[in-house]
Amino acid sequence: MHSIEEQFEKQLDQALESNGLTPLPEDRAALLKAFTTGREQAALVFSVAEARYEEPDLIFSASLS
Amino acid sequence: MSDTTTESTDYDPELVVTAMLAAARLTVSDEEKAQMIKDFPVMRASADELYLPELEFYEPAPKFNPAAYYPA
Amino acid sequence: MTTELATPGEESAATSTILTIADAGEALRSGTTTSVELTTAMLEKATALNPALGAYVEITSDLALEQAEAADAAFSAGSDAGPLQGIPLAIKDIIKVAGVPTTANSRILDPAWGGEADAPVVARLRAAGSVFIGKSTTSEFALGQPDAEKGFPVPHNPWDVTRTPAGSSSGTGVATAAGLAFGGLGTDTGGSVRGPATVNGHSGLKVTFGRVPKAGVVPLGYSLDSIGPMARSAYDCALLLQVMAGYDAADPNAADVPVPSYTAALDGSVEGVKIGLPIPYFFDHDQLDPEVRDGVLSAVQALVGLGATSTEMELAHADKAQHANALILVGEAYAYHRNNMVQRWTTYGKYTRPGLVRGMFYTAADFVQANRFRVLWCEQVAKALQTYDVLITPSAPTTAQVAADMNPSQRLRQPSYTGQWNLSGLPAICIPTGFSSEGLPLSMQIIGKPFAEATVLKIADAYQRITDHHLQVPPVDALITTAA
Amino acid sequence: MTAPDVVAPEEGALSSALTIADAQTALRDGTLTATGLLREAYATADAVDETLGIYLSRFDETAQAAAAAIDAAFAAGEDPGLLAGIPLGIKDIISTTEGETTAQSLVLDRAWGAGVGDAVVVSRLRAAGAVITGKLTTMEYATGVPDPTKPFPIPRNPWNTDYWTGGSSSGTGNGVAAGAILGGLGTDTGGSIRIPSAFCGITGLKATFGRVPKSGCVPLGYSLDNIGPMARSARDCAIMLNALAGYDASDACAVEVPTEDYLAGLDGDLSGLTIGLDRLLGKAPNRDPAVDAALDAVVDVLTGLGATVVEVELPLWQELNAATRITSRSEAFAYHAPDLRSRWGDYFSATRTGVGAAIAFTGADYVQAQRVRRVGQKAVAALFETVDLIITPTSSVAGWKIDELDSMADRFGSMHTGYWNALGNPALALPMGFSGQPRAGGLPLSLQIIGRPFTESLVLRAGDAYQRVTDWHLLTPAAADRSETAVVAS
Repeated sequence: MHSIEEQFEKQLDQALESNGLTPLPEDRAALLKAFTTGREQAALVFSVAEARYEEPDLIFSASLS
Repeated sequence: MSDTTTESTDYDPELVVTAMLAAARLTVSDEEKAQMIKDFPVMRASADELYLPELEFYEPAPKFNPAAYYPA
Repeated sequence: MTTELATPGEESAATSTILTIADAGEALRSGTTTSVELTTAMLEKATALNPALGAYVEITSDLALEQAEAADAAFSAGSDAGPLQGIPLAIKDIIKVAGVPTTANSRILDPAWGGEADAPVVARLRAAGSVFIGKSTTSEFALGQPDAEKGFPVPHNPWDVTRTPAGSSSGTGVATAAGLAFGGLGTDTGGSVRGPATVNGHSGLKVTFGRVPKAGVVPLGYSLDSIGPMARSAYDCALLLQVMAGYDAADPNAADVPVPSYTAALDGSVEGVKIGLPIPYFFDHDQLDPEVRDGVLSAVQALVGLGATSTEMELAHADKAQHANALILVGEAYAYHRNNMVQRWTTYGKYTRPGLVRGMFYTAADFVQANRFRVLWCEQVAKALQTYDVLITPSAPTTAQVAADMNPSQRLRQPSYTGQWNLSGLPAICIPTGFSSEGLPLSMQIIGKPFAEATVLKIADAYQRITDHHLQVPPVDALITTAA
Repeated sequence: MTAPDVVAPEEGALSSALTIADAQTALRDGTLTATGLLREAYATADAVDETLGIYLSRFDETAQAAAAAIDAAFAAGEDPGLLAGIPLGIKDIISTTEGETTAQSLVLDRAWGAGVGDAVVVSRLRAAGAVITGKLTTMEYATGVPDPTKPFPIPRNPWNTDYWTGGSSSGTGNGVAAGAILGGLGTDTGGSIRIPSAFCGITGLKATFGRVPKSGCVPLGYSLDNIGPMARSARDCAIMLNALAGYDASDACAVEVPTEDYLAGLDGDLSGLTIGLDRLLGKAPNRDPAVDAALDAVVDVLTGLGATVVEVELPLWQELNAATRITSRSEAFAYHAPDLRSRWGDYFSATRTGVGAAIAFTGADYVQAQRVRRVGQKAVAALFETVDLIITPTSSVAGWKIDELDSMADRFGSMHTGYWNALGNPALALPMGFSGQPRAGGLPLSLQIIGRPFTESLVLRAGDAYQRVTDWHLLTPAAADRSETAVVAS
């Protein structure tokens, strides 16, 4: 079973590829750290029970001024 | 164009879809995954084509209103 | 489950020839029929035809008869709440009706969802004295095709039961076309009011974003959803919209814009109306059925004959606008469904899952970028609508497809003419323009400026005063399976 | 590191700061001329810019011409505006007609700024008589940290030049602290006005989202960005806000809420106000104990001014901070995607890896972050039913050493500012003491005051009231000592 870090590395590599990004080797550590933190932040916002039936805060208006 | 054409891509859709499903913690059937692998390049292309140069200084349409929920 | 009911054929002649809300209103006030009589006939027909047509998740007979009796009592007491009093309607089963469970055609939705009270739009219909025949079938959570294995009635096109009734407001469309209600509510996020109107041969209006409050409605696309009237005629849609429209604080997206008198605007005249026909993509796509295109062009000629002018023009990036709408839709939908998709994947229908999961495959930046593109599209259409009063396009590239041939991946690769107007939040009505050589309904779409529902309805009504495609009724009696 | 004795410094040597309010008076009673004031400002810059990294470009000629015109107007008995003759700097992601706008990046097309000319906020400052002295350092595209491999200055903290100014309005922070300018514009998407104000010991205001038009500014987070004033004092920020605030159709996010005279409310009286304090203990990976000592002193001062201070706990602290990060990274990636793909290496390391990390987020994650923002908005609005203002430390640490910045340690967790970008409330950062001794390597500490949307007057009143009875905002680092050549009045 891959460790969590290895899984994140694989996900990072695929995400970089499908988004057309080619980072420098020196950026890898920082990117992986930020990517992992990002995944945790995404899980965190989905843990908010009160958001279950809440609307997003960005409102679209059809009559653009 | 039928739903089985696979687009040429500079990435491997199978690896990308597998990684994304794992990241999203989703377990899907084999044929569902197979269809996702065929569909991903079409989705990726339809997203990429929205990055039009003339949009460089466009703001997104939906707006944030900080004063909502405060008595006027 | 069918109960011993008199076969609908024996219903009184009066009720079977009343087709529209306007006609029913007259009949109710002239005493030639009562709401109870209309309602009973429709309840029987709906029950008898549900196995074949699958219009309703639940037929609310007791509630309907109670409302019908109240309406008749009000009439006899001389109190008239307006054109919808006593009118049987279908309510899409993602909209909350007090005392009636909402399923969203899914085994996922928490039965406690929606609380106790009516959704504001339903409360308005109730206060106007209308009758609720039942909760009509919908695509699961308003997305994708039905999965029979989930045990809900499967909606079928009453013109050809092997054909799709489209979605996601399938049940309301089927009920309206087959006469199992005089019309009702649908929701439209990428074409879900207009699709069923197109293939079932009736009128369906997607309103301006914010025109009708969408509190109490299970969301699909937060910045795209709209609740719209579905009925045989544009005039009937105007009668419904008059009650539905208007600000409600419960919906943060509701627009505080005054509501005009829609029926007053339906003067039958299109004198001087300027129509724009965006040719690229909408009229020249290789997957566009020529019969559909010709149906639209002849309808436009009819309007020109009434004094309108039509000009060919173009809207750049129309295909991208459709893709941007789909991208925003699934991003917003997946946020709502993400926890359930992770924990209860197979509880969703097999055709719902592939559509919903796409929200996970696009990146957040793609979602933001689609909303930047959205401004470019809105600016372009707004500019065009300074020159033209309305745009007219085909409602869809083809007539009703054979249901068995359809799959979610097709939608990614086919042209579509409805999402562009959710992306820009504009009012758009689809009305019948005739029938194809295979006897399937043809349709056209009229798009107007924000909050210009009156203009869109006026042009549709003017066309329907000189044609009767919207009054054709599919031959459904043969589909009734007498009680086992 | 023992907790310092938190006491106002002895009079004299340290508190020689010149505020905008002081200069306004001096320019009108003849003790100062605009030309003299500008000469003094540029003299200070000449002396310290090399070490501090304040400017990216200077507009000496146009500034001197503007100052001369102001002096002529005064001489003719006119009053050319509430900021007449005041030397102000502009963060270099906001466009001006003079010079180039670089966003401190090799990537930004220099033609963009030329095409825009003056951003709305810049033309408003000019109309109020301000003298625009030049473009101030920022983080690249207002995000990340300095990158020594790129041809741009490293902004250093004037109180201790081993330390970073904080960002991203870095040059505005150390420029005001060192006295090279009397005030300036910063931008704030996750704290970029309030953090450099905190680390450099000055006052900075992130107003309500939509209060100050942000057209003519390179975007970072579309639904988070704010342009705002940075100066010595809350009063000075109020003077600048009077010129900056107000709707403009060129900014789709600007709101049509009437503005007010933000000076009128600064009466020093906080009686009857209830202020909720959240010490944010345990929220940061590390905490400087001097912060808690300073907060205790703040409570005493505010109580002395008539306010009632109660302890509160801000709702959804981690979740709203996550929502801000997801939102700003995703919105920035949409803007930068084409350039990140084609010229990744041209970006600063921290900018590209920070913005590039947005690929971790799906569209649904972004939408969910907006749903959490609304839940937070409702919860904080409910909290504001019980209090009139909220105060917290601006940061749990007094800053970082420049050479500690390379690793992507989670600095965001130590800075308590991004929460308020998710919600859009107005938030003022002002000095509340020191960690260590001023001018002996010690670093400023900062208090954050937050109000309900569009209550900038109340927030500024509290800040000004505090600053009437304390001197922290008037302390100046050695860099600010007037060089001998400066002539006060000519």
